[in-house]
Amino acid sequence: MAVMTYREALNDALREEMQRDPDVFLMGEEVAQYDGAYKVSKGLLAEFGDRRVVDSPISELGFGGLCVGAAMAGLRPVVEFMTFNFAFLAIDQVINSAAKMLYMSDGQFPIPIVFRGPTGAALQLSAQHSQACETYYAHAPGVKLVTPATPADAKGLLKAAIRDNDPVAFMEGELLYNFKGEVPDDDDFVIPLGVAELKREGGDVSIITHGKMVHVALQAANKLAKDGIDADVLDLRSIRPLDVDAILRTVKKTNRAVYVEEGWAFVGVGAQIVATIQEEAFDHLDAPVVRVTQADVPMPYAKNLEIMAKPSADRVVDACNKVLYR
Amino acid sequence: MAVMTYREALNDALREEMQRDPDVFLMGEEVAQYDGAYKVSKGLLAEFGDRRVVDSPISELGFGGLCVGAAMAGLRPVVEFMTFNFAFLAIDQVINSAAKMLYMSDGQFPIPIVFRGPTGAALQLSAQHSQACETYYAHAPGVKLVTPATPADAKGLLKAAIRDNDPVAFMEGELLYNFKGEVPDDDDFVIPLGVAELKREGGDVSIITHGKMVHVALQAANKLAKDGIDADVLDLRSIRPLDVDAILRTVKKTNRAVYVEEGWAFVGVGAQIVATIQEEAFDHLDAPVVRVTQADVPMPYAKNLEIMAKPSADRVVDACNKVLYR
Amino acid sequence: MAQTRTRKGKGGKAGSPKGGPFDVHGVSPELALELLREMLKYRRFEEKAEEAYAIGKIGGFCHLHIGQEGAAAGCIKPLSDSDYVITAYRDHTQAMAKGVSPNAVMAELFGRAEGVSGGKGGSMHMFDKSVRFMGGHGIVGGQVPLATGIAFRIKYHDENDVVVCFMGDAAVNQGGFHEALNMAAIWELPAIFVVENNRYGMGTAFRRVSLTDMVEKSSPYGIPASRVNGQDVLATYAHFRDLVAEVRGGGGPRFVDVETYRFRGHSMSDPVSGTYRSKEEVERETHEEDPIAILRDHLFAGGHLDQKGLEEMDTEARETAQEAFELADASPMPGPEALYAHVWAEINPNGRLCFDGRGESPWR
Amino acid sequence: MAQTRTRKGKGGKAGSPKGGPFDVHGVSPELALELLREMLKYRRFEEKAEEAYAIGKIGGFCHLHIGQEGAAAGCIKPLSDSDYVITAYRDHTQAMAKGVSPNAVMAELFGRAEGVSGGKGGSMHMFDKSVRFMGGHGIVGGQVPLATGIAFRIKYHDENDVVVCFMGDAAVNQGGFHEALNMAAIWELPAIFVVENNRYGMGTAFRRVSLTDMVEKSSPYGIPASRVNGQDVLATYAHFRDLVAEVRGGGGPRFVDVETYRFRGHSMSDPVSGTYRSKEEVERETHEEDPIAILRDHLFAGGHLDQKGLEEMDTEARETAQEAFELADASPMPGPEALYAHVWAEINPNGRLCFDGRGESPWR
Ligand SMILES: Cc1ncc(C[n+]2csc(CCOP(=O)(O)OP(=O)(O)O)c2C)c(N)n1
Ligand SMILES: Cc1ncc(C[n+]2csc(CCOP(=O)(O)OP(=O)(O)O)c2C)c(N)n1
Ligand SMILES: [Mg+2]
Ligand SMILES: [Mg+2]
Repeated sequence: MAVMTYREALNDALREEMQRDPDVFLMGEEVAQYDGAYKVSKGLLAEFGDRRVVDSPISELGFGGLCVGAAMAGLRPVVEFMTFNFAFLAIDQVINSAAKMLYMSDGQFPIPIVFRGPTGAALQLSAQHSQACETYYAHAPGVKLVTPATPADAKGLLKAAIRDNDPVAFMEGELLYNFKGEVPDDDDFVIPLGVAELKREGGDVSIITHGKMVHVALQAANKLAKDGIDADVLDLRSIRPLDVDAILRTVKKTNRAVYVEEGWAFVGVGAQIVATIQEEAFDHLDAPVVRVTQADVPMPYAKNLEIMAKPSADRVVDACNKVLYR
Repeated sequence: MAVMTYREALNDALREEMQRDPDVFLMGEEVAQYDGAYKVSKGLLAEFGDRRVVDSPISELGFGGLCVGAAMAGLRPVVEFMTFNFAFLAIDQVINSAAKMLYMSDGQFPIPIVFRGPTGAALQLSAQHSQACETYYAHAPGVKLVTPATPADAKGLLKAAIRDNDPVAFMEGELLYNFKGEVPDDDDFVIPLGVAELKREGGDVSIITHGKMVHVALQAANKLAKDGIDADVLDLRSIRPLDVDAILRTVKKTNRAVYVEEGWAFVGVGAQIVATIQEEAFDHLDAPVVRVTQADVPMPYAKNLEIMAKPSADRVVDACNKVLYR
Repeated sequence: MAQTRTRKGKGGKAGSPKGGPFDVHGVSPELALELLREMLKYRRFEEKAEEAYAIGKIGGFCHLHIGQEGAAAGCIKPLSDSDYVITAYRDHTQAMAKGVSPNAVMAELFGRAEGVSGGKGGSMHMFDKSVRFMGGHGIVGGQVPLATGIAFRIKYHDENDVVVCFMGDAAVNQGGFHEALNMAAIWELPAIFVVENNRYGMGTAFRRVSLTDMVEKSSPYGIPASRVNGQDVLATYAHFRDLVAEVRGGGGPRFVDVETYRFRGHSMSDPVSGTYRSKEEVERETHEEDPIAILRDHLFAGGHLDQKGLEEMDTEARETAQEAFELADASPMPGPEALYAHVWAEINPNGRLCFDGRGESPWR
Repeated sequence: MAQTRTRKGKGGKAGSPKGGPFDVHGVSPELALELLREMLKYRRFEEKAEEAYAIGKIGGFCHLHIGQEGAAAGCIKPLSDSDYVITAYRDHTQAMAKGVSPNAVMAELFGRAEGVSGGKGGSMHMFDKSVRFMGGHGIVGGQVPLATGIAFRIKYHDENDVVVCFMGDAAVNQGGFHEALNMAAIWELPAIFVVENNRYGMGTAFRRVSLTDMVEKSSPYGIPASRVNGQDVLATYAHFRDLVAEVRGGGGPRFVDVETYRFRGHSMSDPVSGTYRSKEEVERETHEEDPIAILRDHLFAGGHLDQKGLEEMDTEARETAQEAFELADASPMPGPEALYAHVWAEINPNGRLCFDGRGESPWR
């Protein structure tokens, strides 16, 4: 096991997959000469050259669509969106081309592409740069959605996403890039999509979450532990495919669940998880599932307001107490 | 009361609001000289001239954004998207500009704009022309979402949407345009946003829905009636604002609910309604809420497959039986 | 078909200067006959589709190519099998020109299992990987970035192919067109961007949504532009033969304004003439600018074809269309298992992919 | 500031031909002094913001305008109060040039209640309706359709105003730019589209993402383009004075390439030089092409200013910046009620608008 940052883990995954398969290439703004806006692609231009590490103009719709076309023709593109906030410009090509192509063509054109980049808020980037975008990529069949929370997951899941033959939206976190953790040394360390991970084992309440919020959930669990409450913390790791079994397992054990989500509640990923739980574990619930999310407002700039807007460990603790009727 | 089509009702609403307020204008593809791709704007060019009824190039991002800018500067644009399927190209301006402008500017720039057009499937238009787009417009705070099912609602809600000072996504149905119904003659017939309508009163089960599916729900209710089951049919009419009270009223009465939605289930509007119900009426539910939705596939072209893919009255009946444990 | 006159004042290589059109364009009479045969095949096919639509065998939107056959035949003929073609929703004849059988196209229109897209795409979404026909795309302009990506692949693997990307005149007002052309230019990709300029995007005349000529549209990208009379299939063929050679040789992308005219309404629900173009205009164009009649007259004049030969050819075209109709009609509907097939390219053994609660999907 | 040399070979009206810059550009020495005063104000303000950022008073992304002051001063000075300005995220000095007080801009940077956007917008989202400063937009190119809509409103009401829309050189590769310019052209809207061409979009040199010159970018729309040396504020001012008069007179839109250079990194986290531009290049430009130094030298040479006058002016500018810093620092944080304020323009008495389950919103 090596200890490395989430950024390094992503970089490793990209490098290894590019070494492994000459059809894998990386395109995006500033990925090559600048080594990546967030340095995720550091050193890749030097290693693979500008044929395979390609700086694009600021044309999200264009290069998003270009890479879908390249995938139709057999390449395996990795598209870096500087953040998913800018990918609203490209979403037509993600939904109308990438997600639907295989089906419309009766199986002739798989689209093995990864769209990756940070989602959600960093620090004080304000409304247009801080949106969590999961909902927009989870809804349509044909696109997978992966949200790694740790360096090991970043590496193992990115490798799986690149090898996958379907379009994958791969959502990282700007605030996670410097996060350190252990990563297996294995060059072939792949984490299959659709396997949730129980990050913490407890029996009193299930905190279910994905992405950056895993860390908030773990903080909350630690606080709860001091108070004698032992929480399961389940990291979904991918939203499609969704590890429904793992969700049901923890809920059936604790009979109480809280969903923690970085973005907005209304038609958020959490709404779907709540729906799934009540559809499939209705009789096991001792309390309604409570969601902890961003305040239902565009992200404000001011430091104090931003802190108020974001989900916090304290809010998760409160939610757990609520479902425990404490 | 006059009997008119949904199309005529929309046309009336546009005409009356344009007569009432000289700052209201209509822009979109084919809205003027062609009288509208679906003839919703018939006669408006003749009456108001090309200053106020404006044919745009096929530039959804551009004219969507142009109209947001016009709203910043005090006009009240009505944008026609030929269908919301094409509005993926414009969604950046809807989410990043329209929805966030008021907040980012600390209240200085309200965006009184209506984005309207059909959502969902018509007949055999295949994957890229048949998507129900509600999820994409419901998630972000700052945008209202309205889905009229009848001519009266089409008129009263469109008038309300145009008078509203927030951005409103107003989703119609191609298959509804010829649908006839009674519409009050009142020139000032406005239906406030956020008021659901109980379209049918019954006590055994609640069928909750919006848009085109209201008619499927009513069909299902008729079938159930023959079988001795008396269903409430609640048409939400708007998704944001959401008439939570009306939802809770019917659920607390029947203790069983089915949500019917034209689009996909995963992170669909129904997921949010389920979440809301279980959060606020947990103890009143005698069965999990069941959702009836499109098959989780892009819409196929073939007639038989399309029929299979769409939600149907029979599926709604089955769902009702399921929540009634019959 | 009506008598023809050569389109005037349109630049390009149109017209019949001395030496005759075959010499001028370096097209052999045999090839010219072949082009005529193909255009007739497309015409009769589309007419048959029109008929089938009228009696409810075809549903949804259906955009005919009648009047524009010169573009399909002339632009695609110079390509080799391994070259790629991609287009918008008005795609039936381009598909056939690239090698898809009329039977498979008609079956697709009928929504049948033997359709080229298994009945799941329909009129707007013909796909055939085996002949490198890359669709069939319904979002105006959406195919332009895709084409650029296909060209990217060709260059990535240092292959010798080219991609021809068709679009309508209205597509140049889509931002994605501009973004894609710019990338094709800076990376010198082997793509030919072809506007089938029929002067109208649905009911909107091009001159109402553009102050400049079509050939100006690629200038900010430094992509050489040209114009050709698409109703003159010999000129069109020759123009593309030369362009394809340039692009295949590494000359970078090209942009071509192929001037043409749509003889039918935008789709089956749009009247042929009315609010946006006059009956007279349509009649004049149909009368004077029919690509089939123009070529026929050339061939008659050069003594390469006579009335009898034409009639034989036409009969053959009609038979092909009729056979396509009959086979399509006899083809089975897609089976119910097709509903959930090919939503995903792979089964992930872990986790659930399908969420409609129906329990019928293979992707549980 | 360093010694200056006039930028060469850049076309436009730059340079100091005989007659002196004031005569050539028809700019009075008084106005020139005023332009210098403003540019100095912007420079000292941005330096103060840099300082404040370094000590953590400002958060998020912060894009300084240092080096580009000529564009803010020269392009905006010719406007009247009722004209509109809109720009991207590099917006501090344009806001001040349009009339926003430095105090309100600095307070916004600090995220305070007295900020021009109440502390909710931050560096990238300055808005001031009262002076028709329309923001402050963070999506590259996003402001271009918005500007076109503002121009649409002006024409709709037959008003006499114009809108000036700033953007960076990278924004012209966004599809929305092209769509918007086309509409501005066909509808003859009173908009001036201004590229602050500092040669780089973040780390990407313009020449790497465009084969053609900036002035080619409006040609497919038939919008007249021009170029001016933005480091020569007198030339820039004169150029915009003339353009504004043309556009106000109903002349339709214009496109202008304002050549400039960014003396700092793209944002506070980007080094001034490094991977994409050399230290030498930055030093040369900073040394030779400082708009403040260039104008100072003109004024010195014409005898309209001496060292003492300059120092007084500079002291004033520094004091303004310092005052802005102090007031911002003393300004309160937004109150907790601000979190839910202005999400919606109206309370709908029926139905719920807010769904975070926190029970704190006025929009229940
Ligand atoms: C993005 C988008 N907007 C609108 C439409 C609806 N639509 C379909 S075809 C068409 C006109 C296109 O005209 P043109 O590009 O000239 O092609 P033609 O039909 O003449 O071949 C329109 C507006 C669409 N399919 N996609
Ligand atoms: C659509 C979009 N893509 C990417 C970004 C990230 N980004 C912010 S500024 C910038 C460079 C823009 O350069 P330019 O337009 O030249 O303006 P300058 O910063 O030089 O003033 C990029 C890529 C963004 N904000 N929006
Ligand atoms: Mg056309
Ligand atoms: Mg720049």
